[in-house]
Amino acid sequence: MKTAEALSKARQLVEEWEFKTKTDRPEPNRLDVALTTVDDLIPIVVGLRVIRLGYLAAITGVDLGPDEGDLEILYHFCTAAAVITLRIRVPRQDATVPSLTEVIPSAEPFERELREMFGVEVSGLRNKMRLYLPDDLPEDVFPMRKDVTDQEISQSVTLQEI
Amino acid sequence: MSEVVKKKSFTIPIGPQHPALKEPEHFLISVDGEIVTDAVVRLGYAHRGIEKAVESRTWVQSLYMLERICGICSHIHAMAFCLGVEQLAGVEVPPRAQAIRVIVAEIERIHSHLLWLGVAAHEAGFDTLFMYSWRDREKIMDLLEGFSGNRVNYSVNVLGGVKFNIDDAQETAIREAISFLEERTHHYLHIVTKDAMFLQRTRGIGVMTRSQAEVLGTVGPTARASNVYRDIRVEAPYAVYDKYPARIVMDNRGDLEARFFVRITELFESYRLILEILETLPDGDLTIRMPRRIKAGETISRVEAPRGELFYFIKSNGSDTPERIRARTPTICNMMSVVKLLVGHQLADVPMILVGIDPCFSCNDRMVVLNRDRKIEKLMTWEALRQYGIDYYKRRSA
Amino acid sequence: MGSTTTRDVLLSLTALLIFPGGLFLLLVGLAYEWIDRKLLARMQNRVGPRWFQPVADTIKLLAKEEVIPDSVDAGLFIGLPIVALAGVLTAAIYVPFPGLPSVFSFPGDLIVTIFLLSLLTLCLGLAGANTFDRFSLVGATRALTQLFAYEAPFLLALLGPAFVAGSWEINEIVGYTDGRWLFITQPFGFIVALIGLIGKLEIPPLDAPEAETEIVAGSLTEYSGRGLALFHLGKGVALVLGLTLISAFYLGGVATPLLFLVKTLALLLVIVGIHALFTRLRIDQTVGLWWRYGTLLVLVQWLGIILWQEVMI
Amino acid sequence: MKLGTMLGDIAISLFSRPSTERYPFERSETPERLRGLLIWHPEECIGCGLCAKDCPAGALDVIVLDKEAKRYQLRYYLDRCTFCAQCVYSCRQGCLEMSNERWELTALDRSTFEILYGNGLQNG
Repeated sequence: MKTAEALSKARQLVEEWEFKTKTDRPEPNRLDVALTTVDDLIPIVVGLRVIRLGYLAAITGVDLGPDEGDLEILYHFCTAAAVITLRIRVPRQDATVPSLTEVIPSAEPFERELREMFGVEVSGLRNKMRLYLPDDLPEDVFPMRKDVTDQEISQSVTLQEI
Repeated sequence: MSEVVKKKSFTIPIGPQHPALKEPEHFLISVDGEIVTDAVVRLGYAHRGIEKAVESRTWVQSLYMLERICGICSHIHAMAFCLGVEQLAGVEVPPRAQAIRVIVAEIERIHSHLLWLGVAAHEAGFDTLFMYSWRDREKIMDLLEGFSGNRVNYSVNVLGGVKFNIDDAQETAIREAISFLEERTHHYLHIVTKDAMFLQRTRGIGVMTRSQAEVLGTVGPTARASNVYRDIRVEAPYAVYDKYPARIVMDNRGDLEARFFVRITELFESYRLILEILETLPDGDLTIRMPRRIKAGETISRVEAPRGELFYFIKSNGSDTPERIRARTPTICNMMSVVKLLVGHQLADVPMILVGIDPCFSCNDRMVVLNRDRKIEKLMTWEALRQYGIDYYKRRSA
Repeated sequence: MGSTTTRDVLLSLTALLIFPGGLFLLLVGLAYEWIDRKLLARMQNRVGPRWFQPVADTIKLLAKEEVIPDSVDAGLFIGLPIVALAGVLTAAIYVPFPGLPSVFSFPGDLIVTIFLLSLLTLCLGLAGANTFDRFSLVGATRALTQLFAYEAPFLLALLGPAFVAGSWEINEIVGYTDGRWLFITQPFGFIVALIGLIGKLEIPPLDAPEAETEIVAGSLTEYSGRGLALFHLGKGVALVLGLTLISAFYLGGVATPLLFLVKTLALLLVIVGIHALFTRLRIDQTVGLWWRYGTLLVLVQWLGIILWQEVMI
Repeated sequence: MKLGTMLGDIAISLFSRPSTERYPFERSETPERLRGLLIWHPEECIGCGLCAKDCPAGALDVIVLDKEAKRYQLRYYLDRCTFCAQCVYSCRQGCLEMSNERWELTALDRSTFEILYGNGLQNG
């Protein structure tokens, strides 16, 4: 599937459907789809899968900072040169997104990473074991959040707890 | 029922320290006799917190930080970052610089694949092939040393171009090395596809069908060995790959032999590309001036690392430090396929299947705690460590 | 033997402890280990160790503290390496050495020798099973599996020359084979015996029991100091004994030291070549190799010998 | 399907020199571009501090003694240096270079890794 074709198909998909979305073309090969509610995520991903559009390249978490009070979660789907990005904003306090693992099994490592690094609860994720972080790091420290500093992380790890 | 089975299973830990792994990572393999019944992976032993660390560094400093995500594919990380940042800044890099970047990237691919061939042969217990492929890899290391001055972490990239030029002496050296390696590669291809003893360990082992490969989200040579059409150089040409198109190498068998075949055949493709670019290397500057502050915005930079697609998400807030950089390395995509593939195979095949995806755990583990500012008393002296060990065992035995 | 005199006792003790058993054999074992490593290194275009490396390794290991894991039977843990080394050293006194007949002999000592050589593998297996370490356990299982795979064909292969010599006493067999190159008339037996030796000593490609990349060091994973040194010494001695037996039986005898050196080194070169050329076999492939091809080859060999003798006599 | 495909290789190697270099006893020639010890030529330095600013490892400090007289010192922490040559690239005056002769830089004493250029004692 060629880049242009993929982009137009994806555009069609999100515009024809009833989801409240906002699309954007920041670069010629990219299509950004901003979802307004978390509930739309799974149907859209299923829709993308049904028309065999792209594979999940990554899930990126972005902390917009304590001032904005939001986390942004980006799901990148790639086909040839086209990158379709689904963006969701969730509040930093009790952030929750549904898990994609039922639809895309390979989302598991990304979601586990998202969970431990940003403190985004992924509902429906079966394996919630830590993937990267050491076991002696407290459960409520999320290193990739902007307000967590290096000192905080190193102080929360204690050698005695091994 | 499953509870009973669980209790009976005999688990073998592979890692964090194990001769089969050249980097620390932990696999817990449950076996029934010699047959693997379950496999669990725990990552994070090589975490350095790079993604967090770059948020407090300038764009220039971040380049070197990101280059050190991986020791083997360092150039491609830096290249992906540079391409992304240059795109954000709206800077057009001179064609000669782009061409040199691609040449180094292909040399790095050769380096990586030869290294992998050696490691894979070693896992199979074929140390002779290991020694020879690493001896020949030395030619590539010398080439990179002569070109950039370092054998690893060559730091060829700067934001806005490359640091080093390819002059006539370098060109001759590259041509000589490639003609030597081309002959050797034919020999290695002959070995891995013809040697009966070696094929016993690779043919039909770790078979991943095309649909499995797609579902498990594999990338790079691992996916191509399962006949998945996935190569960023071909699908989304970056740098000068649109002028010098790469040919995709695929195989439909999906077993270890296919992964050997794909990687070694890719070497020929790299040789051809390098020679072709050298032939028509564009003249011009090596660098263009880059602003210190990068315009606010987001970009995605995808390149084909030796192990597969490397995905960079770069977000700038207009200052001289990045807002967020996400590096999705190919190994993390392929790692889950290993855990699935291991089940049902013999314990003896575990290292082979693991190495079949060419895992790079350093790439995998790039984030997390950076203890730069850890207080001095947290650093244990040898005496303290010893005392800690004694106490620990006392407590345990008590 | 007649009445025992002081001189006899002294001679026996010398034979056991210094020459040809004991010390001499240990040194020869170390020398052969060095040749093995050096040849392999040169075949792989490396430099390889210097001549004193195996000696230095052994001294270092002997001087190291022996760490005895919690869960093991300490007696067995310490005793097994000693039994293994003692076994191969005892086997040595039945094996003829360059120019000399073996020190002791009695009818049927071939069987005893082969048993004593197997004792080494048996001890390895027990040492692995003794510890609670998982790598050791897998290694022990594999070592014993491999033992059962190669032992029968190896024994049959060594019995071939005994059969044609009409005796089960090593001295008499050696007397018969002196100058007769049996590997021409019994090629299959020779090949099986040689590969059997590789399997016995767990040299690659038949080193599944101690496959480094899978189970670290197999049954020896928990051994660190003296025990490891003794096992290594035992393997070195077993290598020399095996090479001697095969050269004596199949390659026209080892009547002089020069012949001994030339023939055993030639065999060693072949073994190292096989090591360098082949990929490690999985344990199931090893067992398959022995029972599918090894045993069959030896049995064909035996059939040939029997038919030939029937026809001739 | 063949057996022993590497027979040719091992036979040749058996009768040829090993490819290993016996390092401390013999050294191969270092390439011209080798990135070894950083060397500072103070004549052209304008004390802009770009080298220190761009250094990813924080291995450089530019000390301004007298701005009028253009007297500067450069403190170089050898043990932090990653030999990336960004400082050489960043320096517009071209007063930094990396030596291709001084590359065996290990030492037992950590204090020798802190090099102060421009204090009269050249090269620390």
